[in-house]
Amino acid sequence: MGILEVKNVNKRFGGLQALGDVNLSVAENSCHAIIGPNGAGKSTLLNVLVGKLIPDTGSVMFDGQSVLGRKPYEINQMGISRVFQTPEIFGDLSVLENMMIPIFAKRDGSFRMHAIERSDQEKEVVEKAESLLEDLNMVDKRHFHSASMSRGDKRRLEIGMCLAQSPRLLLLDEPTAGMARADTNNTIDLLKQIKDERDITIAIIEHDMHVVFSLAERITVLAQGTPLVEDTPEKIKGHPKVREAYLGEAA
Amino acid sequence: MSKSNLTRRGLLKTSAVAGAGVALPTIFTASSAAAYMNEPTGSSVTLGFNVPQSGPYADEGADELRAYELAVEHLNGGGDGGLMNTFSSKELDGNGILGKKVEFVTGDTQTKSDAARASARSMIEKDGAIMITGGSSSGVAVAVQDLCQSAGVIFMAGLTHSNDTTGKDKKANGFRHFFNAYMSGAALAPVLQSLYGSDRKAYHLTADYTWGWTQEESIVAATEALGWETVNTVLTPLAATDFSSYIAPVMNSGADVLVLNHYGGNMVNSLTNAVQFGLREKEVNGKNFEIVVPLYSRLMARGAGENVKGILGSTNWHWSLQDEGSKQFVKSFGEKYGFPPSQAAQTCYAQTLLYADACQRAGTFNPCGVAEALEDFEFDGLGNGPTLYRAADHQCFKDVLVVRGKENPTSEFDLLEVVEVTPAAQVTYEPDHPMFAGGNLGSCNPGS
Amino acid sequence: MDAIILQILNGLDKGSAYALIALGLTLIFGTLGVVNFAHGALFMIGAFCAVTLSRILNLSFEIVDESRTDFLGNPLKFKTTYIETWLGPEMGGTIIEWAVPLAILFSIPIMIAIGFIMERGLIKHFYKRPHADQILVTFGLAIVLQEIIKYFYGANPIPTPAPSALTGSLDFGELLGFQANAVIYPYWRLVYFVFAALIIGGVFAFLQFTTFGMVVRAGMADRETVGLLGINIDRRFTIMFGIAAAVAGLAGVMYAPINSPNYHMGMDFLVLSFVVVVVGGMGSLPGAVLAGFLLGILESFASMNEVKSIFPGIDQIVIYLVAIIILLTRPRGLMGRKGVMED
Amino acid sequence: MFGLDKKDTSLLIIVAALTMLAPFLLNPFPAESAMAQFNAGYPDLMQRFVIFGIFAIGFNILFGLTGYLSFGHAAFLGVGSYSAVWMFKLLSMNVVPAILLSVVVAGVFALLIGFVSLRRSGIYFSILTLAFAQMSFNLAYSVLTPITNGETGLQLTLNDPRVLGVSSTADGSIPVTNLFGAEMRATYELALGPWNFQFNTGYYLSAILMLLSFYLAIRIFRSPFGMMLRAVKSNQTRMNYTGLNSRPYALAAFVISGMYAGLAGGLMASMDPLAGAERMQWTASGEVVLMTILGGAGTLIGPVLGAGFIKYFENIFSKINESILHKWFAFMPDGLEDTLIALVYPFIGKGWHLTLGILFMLVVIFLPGGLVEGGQRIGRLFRRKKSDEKSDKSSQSTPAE
Repeated sequence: MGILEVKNVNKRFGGLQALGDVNLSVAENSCHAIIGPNGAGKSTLLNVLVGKLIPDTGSVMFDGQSVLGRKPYEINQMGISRVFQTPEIFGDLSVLENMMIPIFAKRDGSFRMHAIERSDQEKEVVEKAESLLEDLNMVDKRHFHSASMSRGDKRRLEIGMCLAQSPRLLLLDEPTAGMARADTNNTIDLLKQIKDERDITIAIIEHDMHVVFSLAERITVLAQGTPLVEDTPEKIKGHPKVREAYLGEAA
Repeated sequence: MSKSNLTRRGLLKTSAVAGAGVALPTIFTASSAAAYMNEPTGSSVTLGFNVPQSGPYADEGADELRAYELAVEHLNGGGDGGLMNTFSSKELDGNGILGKKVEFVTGDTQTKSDAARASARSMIEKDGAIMITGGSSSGVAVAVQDLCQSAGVIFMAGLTHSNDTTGKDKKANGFRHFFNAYMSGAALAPVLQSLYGSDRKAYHLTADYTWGWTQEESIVAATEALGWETVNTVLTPLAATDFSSYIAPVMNSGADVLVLNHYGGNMVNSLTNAVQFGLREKEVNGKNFEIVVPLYSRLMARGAGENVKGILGSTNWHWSLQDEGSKQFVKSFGEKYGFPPSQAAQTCYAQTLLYADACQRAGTFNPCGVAEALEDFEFDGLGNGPTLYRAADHQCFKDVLVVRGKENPTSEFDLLEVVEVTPAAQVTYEPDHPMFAGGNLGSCNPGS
Repeated sequence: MDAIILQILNGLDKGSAYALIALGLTLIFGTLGVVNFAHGALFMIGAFCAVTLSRILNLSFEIVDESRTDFLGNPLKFKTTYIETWLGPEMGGTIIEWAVPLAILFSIPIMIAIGFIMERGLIKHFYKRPHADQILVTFGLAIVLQEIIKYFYGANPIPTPAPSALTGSLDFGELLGFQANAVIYPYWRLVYFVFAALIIGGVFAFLQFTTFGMVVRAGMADRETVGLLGINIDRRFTIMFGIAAAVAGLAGVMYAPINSPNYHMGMDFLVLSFVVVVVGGMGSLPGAVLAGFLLGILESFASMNEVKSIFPGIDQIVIYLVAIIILLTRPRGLMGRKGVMED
Repeated sequence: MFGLDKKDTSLLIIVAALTMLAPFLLNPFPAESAMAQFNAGYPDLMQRFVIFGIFAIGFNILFGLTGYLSFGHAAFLGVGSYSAVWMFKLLSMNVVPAILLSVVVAGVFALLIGFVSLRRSGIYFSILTLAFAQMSFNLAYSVLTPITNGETGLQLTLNDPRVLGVSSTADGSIPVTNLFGAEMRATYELALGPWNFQFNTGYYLSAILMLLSFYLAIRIFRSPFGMMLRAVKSNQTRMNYTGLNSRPYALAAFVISGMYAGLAGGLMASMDPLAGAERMQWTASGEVVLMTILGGAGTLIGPVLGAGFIKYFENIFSKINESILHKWFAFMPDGLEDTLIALVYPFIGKGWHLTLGILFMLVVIFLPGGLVEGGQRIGRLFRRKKSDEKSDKSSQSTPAE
């Protein structure tokens, strides 16, 4: 029984079958990649997992609880954090503040009127944020206006913000899309480090095979909304169906 | 700088010290030694002219301001003396008021009660104004009158036509020279009867706020007393600009008279729309369809242009009147500004003179003394014939003019012709008339 | 039945004005992404183009008539217009009378020029600024424009009649078989409706069938891509702004005989036209037109006595009520594209 | 001090000093001098400065922090005023219950409107709030006249059934608003040579409440809650995916700013017991938007500056008339005097709107951050002259001031 169980999920958009009978099980503390050509339904699946879309049929269970019909913030409070294709950070805020917000969210829940306390005197939160920034090698940038940073730094910060919540499942949506090679490698290193150092499950949707094969322990190949095959990276690499459907196309 | 002090500018210059304020205004407080609010201690006295300078009534406000400046000039002995020559009371001598030179400050009411009160307060608190006058709507008049009552200065209302100003909202410190909706109805009714007969069906369009309602009530009462039937009364939003959807159903209602209880921009638009719909060319119930605008002003008539031709209404005063006072005022005003004065100008000029005269007669600027001098004061020579300032409600009772849009105007100011001068007796009512009931003058407040 | 037909006619007419103003507003928003609070002022300036032309045509010299006197007892000065002296009273008189329709031609170059100057001189610098800044600067501009008009023309409305051939009204009722006078409608309002329909049709045809229009439509959909194609989209957008200004101005010119123009008529229409744009869907041209007519008709129905007796004061609030309901149930407006300002 | 850091403490102290000394600072010119026209130190205007300051501070908590641009905030001010006047009419002339009720009623009203309007954001939110406020205004002006007294505005009469107090005083006038006996309108005057200063009870009550509101606003700005509000403005997607529900945060900000507006409305009614419907018109809502942006949205002191700026123009420039101009320029040769007056005249008196419109445009064009940015630029210029060598650390983010 995996921490995330997707069973018989179907989703249609008008005449288009976006997801057909998707079954997926992500084991706890593993790194599971979902790959597939464009239009295979990767993004739709991700949106179902985070509560943005509700499937027509099927169930999605996280740690034994259904996520269907819950709002994104509720699903996050259950322990799922998401990293976006283009980094979503609080651009108007400083790096340190960006880091503090998820810590507050973890501590205080989805809403709390702590309007009189001073945020810079929340010692515990500030310390935790700073130590995380230290881990990310960003502590010297803590007063930077976060929107003015490079894309790589933004991605780093976003992953850091997700980690600040100590999530049980980290969802990554093409985390290296549009990045320069050096930034991509930095991101891979960061993710590897996270995987090694923490008890965390990672589900990654990715286009870039280099990223997938450097991180994933298991891979699900999606084609036309249906899982084609699920296996270890080594097996996937040589799988004829996959070559035909995906790698062949890429080559 | 010019050496002659007789030029217009020279006069303005000397009257301009007003802006500097007077010594030690004693404001809203009992702590001062002054006998009453803003007691003038120097050689001058400051009046506050609170008129709309922005917003839709700005032109009317500008005309009021012209009249005030003319009045101040005359009070200080400048110009030709204006109506001081014809005024029945001869107390004023061109030497200011009680020997003090008259100065003035101006403010912008924006035709909003809030803004009007703010500017009145600033004139009282900052500039030490002893009297506030002006305004171009009843809402503003009632609001400012209430302020003056609590501040302890006299309010001489400008253009305000609602019954409430001297009815349910009357105040001991407030005085109105202008006529009101009841008088409009009483003056119009006999003329309507003689011109349009007693068997008419009227349809009212009424601006949906207090003034509109009192006007509608007054006109309905007066016309129903003639035997007219009121087919329908419809309220229109103040913000409406296009009245087509209110006017279109009129033809279908069986009515043969349309009464427009609108003022200002509302009136200009509703009348223009009504004429556009060809109402005036129609025949209903075998009679010519007629439109009535109970309260007319020249500025509105100008705005409606051709459309006012032949339309009946009432007004407080008109420059074509041939009595001595009117002729004198038109001459003084016309020579200074180059065009004839409006009714708003006349009422504001008269109010200033009446106030000055009352101070002179009372021998004090104390609001209580001034009020006493104004109460039940009978006078003549200001253009409206013999007039009474009634003590019971501080309303002037005088002749009311019934006017009609002129068919062949000779100039842009020559838009109305007087059909009938309804004598004061016919428009007089008891102070406790139901339309005016519910108010209480209270007692005069000198502020200290 | 006749009452309903009458209110539909009224609604179409009000709707024409709303639609024309909203059309330009949404065009500017769609192409330039600018919230233009000065758009009502453009409508007002259009109306004052009609006033100005009528004043120009009425330029006159004075003749002193000794036999009559003016209000001060001086000899009456008579005014005769130059046009009537040059072209004869008949021809001249007709031209003066047709001032409003003639002002259409007069206003187009003026409005386009004002549009160009506004866009190049001011709006251009605000493309990248937040909507709040755009609102503030265009609101300031609207105040300045209306105060300038007030300075020269006064605050009082100025009557600007339609040609006498087009005054009076048509008895629709008789045409449709109702009793006489049941459904009467002024000719000029019919003219206004037809005029509005032509302008709306013209704008749509222009955007649909010309290459220029295609580029602009593409630009509305995705500005960056079109820019990448090497097309000078900025210049085209300037022209678009000029066209939007001209549409608002023409709406104003033709509106002058319906209600005497005054300096704040633009503000009166501003809030309403924003509501129309939002109800129709930000940046959607057909939406603006549809919403304009829809709100016009609803407003007319709400002013019927039968309706007001059930909901007192409904005519005061109907437009806002409809806007609230539509925004809550259909956030992108009636015809807005998904994703445009929907966040 | 006061739980604030050094910078905020000094800002608070400066603002406190300015408001307490306002009767002196706003009356810099001797009462008889020609420049006395520019004196603003009389009770009505001073009260307006601080009351609209409160209104703008509150509006800034919503707009400056969350970015939600409400075009209907005047409705809350109006509702606050109506509640306060009703309190005067029915209960007591003491301002405390009136102000409390106006804050509560405005808060409830804001909760209702905010709950519905916050279902949308961006320009749609603005139009929703505008629609609600215009509906309130239109109804208050007409159908709701029994409650609002329509066009004239709700005012006190001699027949009010005041439960704790008298309907009319012994000398037959309406009792005045007071704070446990201290009359709001009481003014003490101080004449120092040619100068004349006015100290008004109502002003000091409003000023103290303004300082409290300002202090509370600083605390909110610096709190985790304030950080969340800025997060709402910055990126709602990230916020939702960080486990935070942005809706109640925005709603809380909306209600708080609605209560600030209610406080301002209640104070206005306490200073001058009349509540006019125009207070709720969209132009009044637009005015507070302009105040905030003009002063500097998202900054602490900006909205107060913007409020003062606009109210000063409205009350001082509109009162300058032609004869005052003649007096000013009297020392010049005639021709020059006339020319100058002809040049200046369109911008003062009845032309004050024109001046205001031009200033809006100038500020937005040249000072995108509002008056606060203007102040910062001047300050920077000053500092740069002082210490040229010191490196500029402008790449670091400066927290909102």
